[in-house]
Amino acid sequence: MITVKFFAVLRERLGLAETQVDADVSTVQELVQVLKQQSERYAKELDRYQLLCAVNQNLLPLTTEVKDGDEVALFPPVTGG
Amino acid sequence: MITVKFFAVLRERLGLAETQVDADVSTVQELVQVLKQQSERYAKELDRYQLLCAVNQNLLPLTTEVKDGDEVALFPPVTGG
Amino acid sequence: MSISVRVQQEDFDLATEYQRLAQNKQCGAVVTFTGLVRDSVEGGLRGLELEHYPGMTEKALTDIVEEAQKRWDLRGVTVIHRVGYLSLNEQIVMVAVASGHRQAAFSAASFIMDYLKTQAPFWKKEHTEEGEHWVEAKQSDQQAAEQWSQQQ
Amino acid sequence: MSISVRVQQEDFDLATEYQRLAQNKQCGAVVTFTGLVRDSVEGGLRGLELEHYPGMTEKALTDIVEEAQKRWDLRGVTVIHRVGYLSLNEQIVMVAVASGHRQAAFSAASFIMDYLKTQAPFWKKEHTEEGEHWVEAKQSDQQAAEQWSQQQ
Repeated sequence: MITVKFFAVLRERLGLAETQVDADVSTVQELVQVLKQQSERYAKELDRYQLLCAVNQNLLPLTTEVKDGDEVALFPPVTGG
Repeated sequence: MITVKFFAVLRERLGLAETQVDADVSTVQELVQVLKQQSERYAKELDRYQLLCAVNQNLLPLTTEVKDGDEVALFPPVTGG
Repeated sequence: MSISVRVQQEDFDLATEYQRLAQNKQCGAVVTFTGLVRDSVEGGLRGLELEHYPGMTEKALTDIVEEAQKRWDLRGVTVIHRVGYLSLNEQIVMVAVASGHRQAAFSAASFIMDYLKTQAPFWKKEHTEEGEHWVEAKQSDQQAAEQWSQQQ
Repeated sequence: MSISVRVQQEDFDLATEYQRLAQNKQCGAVVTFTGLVRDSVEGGLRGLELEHYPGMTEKALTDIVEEAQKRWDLRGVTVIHRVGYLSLNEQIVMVAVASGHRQAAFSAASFIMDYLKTQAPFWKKEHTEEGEHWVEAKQSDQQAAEQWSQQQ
């Protein structure tokens, strides 16, 4: 099971802050593909923005490996400061 | 008549903050030469440091022209801030 | 070296943070940066909503400060970023860096802000007279951060 | 654009100066630099005597600020330099710059300090436990100022 969190416009448009994914994926990219196949809303919203990701709270490329128990966050480019 | 001011270590070593020079000089460099010929103390102290100058309160090169009534300041490199 | 990283709803006081760093007897130079909520050219901004990723935020800021420490000889760093709803003219973010040398303090403060803008999980939503919209990331911020990695 | 340049014996208050600049509704970014009297590596420093060239000092600082204004889009600049005798840990100098953009504020504050260090008529004399001596100019300060003229 992988915990997936969404932030900012993505969270708002999906109407969802967090979900659990139980699938055999080895990278964040594959995880995103699985989500897109799950629903049209995911398919639409996950393609709309330049997607950044954090794995276990570290900002990392979408090619990063993931495993069971990881926390993955998907979000648009950050705009703080 | 040209007013000449000295600052910092130069003022202290010369024991003099200001003097008047009545000589036919066209640049600060020439003014410094005239001072050096006036006394051994000037000759020694004006050669001891890298000399900066201000003409009428503007930091300018020693080649700057001067004329009667100008205020010339001679001092070592600045160290504020 | 004293590091303080805070993510909070409450406002902060620049003077208090400056005094704390200036007390360090080894730092001859203190640089502070403060960012405020300002109306953009179009006008009509009422305030900002700042969302963040609790847990990751503090970690990301601490990582950025530690990277700055590796690059420059610093005596103290304080980073405070506010979250929640901030009205026009309120303070958003503060970075204060103390060092023995002014250039280290300037560079580190500027570096921390450039990295914060591209690496720390904060998102701004503008509340204007016409409605709400999420702020888009600026290409110029990305470029500013990339310049530091070329210098490494 | 508000410019304030002061050369004074009295101490200054960073918070007051920051607040004055932050009130400007157009400045989203405020950078401050503060320099303090610190003991050098050798130790034994009691204080500094700061000599200046009255009349020229204010003019030189104003010229530096005006040059910064030409180079960056600034909303406000405050420069305060103290003179006379300053004890260990006292504040010497403060530069505060307000702008719409952080990079302009950082660059201008850094530029003003680099030029102040090489162009403004101030001289420091260190009072140590072993006696007094005039501080020598640093080559690194000269180089820092020269980098800006190459960028022009």
